[in-house]
Amino acid sequence: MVGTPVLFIVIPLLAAFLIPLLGMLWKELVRIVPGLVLAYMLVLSVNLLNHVLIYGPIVEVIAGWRPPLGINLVFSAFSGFLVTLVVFMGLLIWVYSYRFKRNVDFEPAKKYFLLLMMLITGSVGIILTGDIFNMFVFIEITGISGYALTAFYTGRDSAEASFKYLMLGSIASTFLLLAIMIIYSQVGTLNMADIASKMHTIKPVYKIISFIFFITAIGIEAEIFPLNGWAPDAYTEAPGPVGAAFAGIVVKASVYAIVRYVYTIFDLSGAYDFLILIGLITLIMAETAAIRQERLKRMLAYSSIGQMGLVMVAFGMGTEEGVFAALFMILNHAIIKSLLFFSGSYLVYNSKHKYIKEVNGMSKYLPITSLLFALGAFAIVGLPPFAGFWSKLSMLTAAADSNMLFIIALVLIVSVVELVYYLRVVNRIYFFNKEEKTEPKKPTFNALIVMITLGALILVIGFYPDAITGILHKASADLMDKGQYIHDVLSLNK
Amino acid sequence: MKKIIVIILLGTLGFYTAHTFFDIGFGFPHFEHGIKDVYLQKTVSDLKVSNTVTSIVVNFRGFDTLGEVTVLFLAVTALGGILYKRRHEVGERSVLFSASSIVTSGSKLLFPAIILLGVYVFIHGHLSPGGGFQGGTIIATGFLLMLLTYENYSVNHTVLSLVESLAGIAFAGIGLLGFMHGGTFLQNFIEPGVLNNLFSGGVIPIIYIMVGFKVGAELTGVIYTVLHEKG
Amino acid sequence: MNNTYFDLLDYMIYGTAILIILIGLYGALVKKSLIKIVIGLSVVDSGVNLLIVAIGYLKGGTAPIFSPGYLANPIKMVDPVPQALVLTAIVIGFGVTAVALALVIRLYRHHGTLNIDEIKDLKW
Amino acid sequence: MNYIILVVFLGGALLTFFAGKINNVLQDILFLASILVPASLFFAYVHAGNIFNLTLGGIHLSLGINAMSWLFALIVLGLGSMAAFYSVSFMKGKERRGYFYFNFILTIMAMTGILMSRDLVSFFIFWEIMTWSSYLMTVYNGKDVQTVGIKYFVFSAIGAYAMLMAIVVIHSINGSFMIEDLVRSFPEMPVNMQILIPVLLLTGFGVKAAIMPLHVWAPGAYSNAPMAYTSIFSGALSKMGIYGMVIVMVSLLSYVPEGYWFREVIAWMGGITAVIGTLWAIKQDDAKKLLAYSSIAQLGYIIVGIGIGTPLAMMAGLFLAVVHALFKGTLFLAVGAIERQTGTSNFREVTGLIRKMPWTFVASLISIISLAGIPPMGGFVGKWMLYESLLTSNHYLLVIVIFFSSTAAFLYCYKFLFGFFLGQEEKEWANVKEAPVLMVVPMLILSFFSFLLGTYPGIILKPIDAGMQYLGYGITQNHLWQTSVIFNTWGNQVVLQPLLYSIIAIFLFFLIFLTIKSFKQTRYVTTKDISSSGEVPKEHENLTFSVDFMQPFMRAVEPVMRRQIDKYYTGLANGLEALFDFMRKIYTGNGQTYAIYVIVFVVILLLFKDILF
Repeated sequence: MVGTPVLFIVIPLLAAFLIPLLGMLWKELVRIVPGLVLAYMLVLSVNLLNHVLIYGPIVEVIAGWRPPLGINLVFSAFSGFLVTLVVFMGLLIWVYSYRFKRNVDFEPAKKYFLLLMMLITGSVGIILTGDIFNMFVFIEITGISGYALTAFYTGRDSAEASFKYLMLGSIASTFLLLAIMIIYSQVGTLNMADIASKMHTIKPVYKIISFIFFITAIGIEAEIFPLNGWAPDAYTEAPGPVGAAFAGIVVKASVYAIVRYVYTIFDLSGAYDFLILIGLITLIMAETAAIRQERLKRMLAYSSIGQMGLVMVAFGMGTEEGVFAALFMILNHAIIKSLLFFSGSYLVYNSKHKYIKEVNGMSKYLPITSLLFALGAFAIVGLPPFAGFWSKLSMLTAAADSNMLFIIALVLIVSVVELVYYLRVVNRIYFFNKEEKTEPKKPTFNALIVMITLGALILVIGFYPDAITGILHKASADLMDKGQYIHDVLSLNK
Repeated sequence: MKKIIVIILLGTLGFYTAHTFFDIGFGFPHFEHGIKDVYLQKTVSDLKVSNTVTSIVVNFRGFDTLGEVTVLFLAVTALGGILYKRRHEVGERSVLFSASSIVTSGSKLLFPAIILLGVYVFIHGHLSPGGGFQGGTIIATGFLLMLLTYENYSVNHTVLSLVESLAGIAFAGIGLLGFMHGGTFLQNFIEPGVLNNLFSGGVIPIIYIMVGFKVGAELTGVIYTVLHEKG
Repeated sequence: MNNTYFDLLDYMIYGTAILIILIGLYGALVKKSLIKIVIGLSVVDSGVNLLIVAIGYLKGGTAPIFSPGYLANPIKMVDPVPQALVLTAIVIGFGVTAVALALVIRLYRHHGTLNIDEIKDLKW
Repeated sequence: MNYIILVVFLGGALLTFFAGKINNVLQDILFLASILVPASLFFAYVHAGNIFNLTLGGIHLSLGINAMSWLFALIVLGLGSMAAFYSVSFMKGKERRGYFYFNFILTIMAMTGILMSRDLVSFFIFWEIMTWSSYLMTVYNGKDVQTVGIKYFVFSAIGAYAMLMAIVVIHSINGSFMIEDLVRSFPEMPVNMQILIPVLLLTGFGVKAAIMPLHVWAPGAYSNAPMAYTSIFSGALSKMGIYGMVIVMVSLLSYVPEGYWFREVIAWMGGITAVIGTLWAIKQDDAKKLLAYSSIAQLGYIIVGIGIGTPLAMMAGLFLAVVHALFKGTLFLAVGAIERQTGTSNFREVTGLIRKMPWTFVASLISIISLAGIPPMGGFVGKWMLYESLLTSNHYLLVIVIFFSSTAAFLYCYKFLFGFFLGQEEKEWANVKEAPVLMVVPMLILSFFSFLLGTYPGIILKPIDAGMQYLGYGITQNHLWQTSVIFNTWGNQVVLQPLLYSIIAIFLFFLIFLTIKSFKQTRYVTTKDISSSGEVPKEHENLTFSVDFMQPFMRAVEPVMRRQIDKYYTGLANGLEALFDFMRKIYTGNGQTYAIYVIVFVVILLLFKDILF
């Protein structure tokens, strides 16, 4: 062991407080330090994950009080996998935006990197924490960073997107607090494991109402259907890497929160079916909205929402195969959708409105970016031999094992819709003539490195899924074993 | 139309919420083995902090507070980022009419008292109601008063961010020191002393003082940033 | 449940808190002005905070402070946990409100209006 | 050995792609090598015995061949090699060579992979690789990508997803992805699964085989792809659908009582496909489109044979599959050659190429004869067997349908030959040269095999026989071909041979003697020469006989043609898009509305909480 989970939170916080001071010493430090912090977090998470996969979960106590009293962090195979993924994506996003922001003034650059780092830290906190109120705090950290990053460009529409996000986020925190208080008033504790072990004593009506408030609150962040009005706007108006961060990081953390509530804390059997229901509705509404989009990033945003719906469906199966498939999809979605956001934002770099038609004929000017976008598009619709295929296969296999033929058919039909709109864009890139007004912008070296890394990952996972499935199996087994989680947290003698 | 729909929706929501909370009941303990009893007991026996709320905020759930301080910090940063203008675009404060001499001299008198009150509140956070957040807010109101009274009163931005950063670093640093001494983050590693003494509670008052500084500096920063915004 | 007598005041606090939440939500959902929406949202926050504190209340309870010369009986003390949580919630609410107001300023700067119905460039 | 072949293919594809940056000749050589080396490795080293197992992502994958897939591999690799030689010359001086070569090799690899797959997952993987690589070839020209290309991919995806659904359903029942496990357990499955699984699988295969309601992608895709590729697209790739159908029809459906209905329905769909394909082919003025529709029709015959499923019918279907690969491959290559030399493939424009491109003509002629089912070419043998099997199994109505379609096919056969090669020479095409050797030789080789199979069908009937025995046919008989009247014990035609050769003689006489004579007697006139008839032709009246000469026939069948399935699909797609457009209006852009949605969501959940949780 080289560290403990609490360092995931403390080191970035220290760095965040330090950055304004460091910026006074040497301006370049405000860019470099977040990267170093993220790199450190990645090393830490990989090490811890290795440790956890062999020796079992790490439960970290804070302030020396054993779990029902103090706050604790749980780094298990499941949360550890997600943390590693989130931090890895965060590092890539940092590398991608390292030069991206060079043309911006010092002050905004400082704030951008600080907020980006805190966005990632907040997500990591959501995943690691073992306390429902602490999770609320981290959700708010993520939220505020998200609002600010969405409004980062001083253009006309970014503030609008950010305001919508903030409005919904604010309502979300209201419901989250209500839910937390209903739970607290019944069991007198805020620790997840403790609540889970006492859940059977709560009257069902309180359970259900607090669950409804929870799902509403976190559903806003996790972009489930009627609650996701902010998402397309925010994805569209945020800077490219931030869109990737929303798709690859924030949503993942929120889905983790939903899953933790459904699988571990609440023992509502209807919650699983409910996940399937809202997942399907989200999938259908988002994918059908995506096909008619005129703006590239907006299309990607809807596609991302749809993918998360699919993840929700997989989680809703409630079987270990389902969880495995969902985690696999989360992984693939993080990689592929980030690649699409990265390459997509270069394809329409100099455009004001980011219309899809502005990607016409870009393959001649940006061959590598175009190729990577096409690779991402092929991968996300699940064509073999790319990464997306394996997750789709495992998802469908899990669904078939749960006898959900109708859902399989629905998911596959929606996949055809998805295929159509991605192919249309790829065709435009390769086979149309360039619009007169558009000016291609060559990707910077950093951006290219990041995109190629992601593309390589797609191929690696596509050709050799075993590289990742071992971890995923352990992670899904870890999530399914609710008793073990409670035992690990509550029987801590530290 | 929209209003009616919203009223119906909110009515339903309110009905269910009210029903739930009325059902939960008011004014009596709802549960038997809650953490609050342990808190009330340990704050006296282990932490020697007479204000249980403080011991919860700073020690039992100190991690929340760290996050909370971060939220404030982020809000200030976000504010700066959202309202950012290039230097030459930043305008002077617009003042409709200047304050009368009664106000100016009055606030000059009041200002040290307000600051002192704030400091008192956060220094005694572990003994009496109050604490870092409350004290910090009081300090910020002092600055607000000065900023409102004097058109060209300015706060040194560097000092503000220095205070913010150092206080934050101190908070996290104390937490890390606890990690090194006691094995867990934010561990109370200093001998707690005697209950109801000013110097009691180990690191708790120290952390709360840091929080007080940080909150004061950040709220002042927020006020300062927004005041310098022309519509 | 304590059903031996019906004490209206018992329910007043919950009722008021929920009413404040609803009023705030109404403001946020119906009012056209961005400022009013932000005010609505912070009213909601206040309502929630009141509700949280009310949950921890104990009839005839004292503040959870062990001051000298003061009957410090832990059993008669109100629940300190919701109070601690409220502290956090207030601060977070403040942060969000500050950001929201900043965004309103930005929106006004670009659109020249505070009417939310006129600020919908991003749709569909 | 099995996987090495695939690795060689894949590595070759990548090397070829990147070699284009260095040297074009190197790229050509690498391209040929990466087709030919694995192909020869396949025939030299791959036997039914060696099986390669692999566990990937927790799924057991297995590669190996059997007698049936060997037969189809013969088609794929044989035709693929010929088309590869042709492509080298065809692609000279064209852009996107690396792209073409890459996808070409990848398609061949995918098809080989499909044939090697012993489990459904690797089958599906290779199937999808085949789909997207062929899609990339369909849009190679950059023409109609948003219509034709998308249509092809959407139909392929619908098929593939139907197949995927079947695969996961099978896995949920069997717990295994192996095809043999499926075959073994299929008779014991519940009845609804016995219906669902074949329907889904047949949908998947039916798309690639362009069976009737799923055929609408084919004309566009076949004619849009480069001709060098279309020859394997139509000749080999569509046979993958046939291969799958054979497995489903024989290995699964012949063991369950519902199989009877499946067979009848599939056979009739094949018959209708044949008729519709033929009628549409007649109407075309573009050779590519004509051949595309003709491919649909020919695949219809094959499907009829497989659908009927008696030993003879199955043999007829498989034989036709081989022969179709030969002649349709040749014809597409020929059109490619003509298009390359003249720049167009429209009958209205190109005429009288017989003396300019004689070898292309010879290859086309043999293939057309084979296509039309005239002795002594391979097509005849196949059709004869098909008729015979239909008659012996009492499908008289189907015989009429097939017969109608075959007869009508003469019209477009004639049109093809006459349109390009015969007729008046025009000045515009005076300088047209014969295609390069590398293009002509593959055509001639392929057409030679068409001819050879007419006389010695036993060459290919033996592998077919082996394949069918592998599937479970003819365990009591040594040689299935003995069930047909036209063969002797060696598998060669006997009964009709005297008749055949006299027909050949007459035919050759007409072909060579009369054609040459007619040339000598022709008075060369321009198309606008008034002496051609009593009236002065108007500008738009083309005097080439290949155009619109079957007007009366078309008028007769017009009611059938008017109901294009394509229109319904387009209408459905447009309707759906309009619906989606309407649905996304739910995102009004007003933040307050979104907030109201949140409250609505909560309230709905609260109201229905007893049902939901």
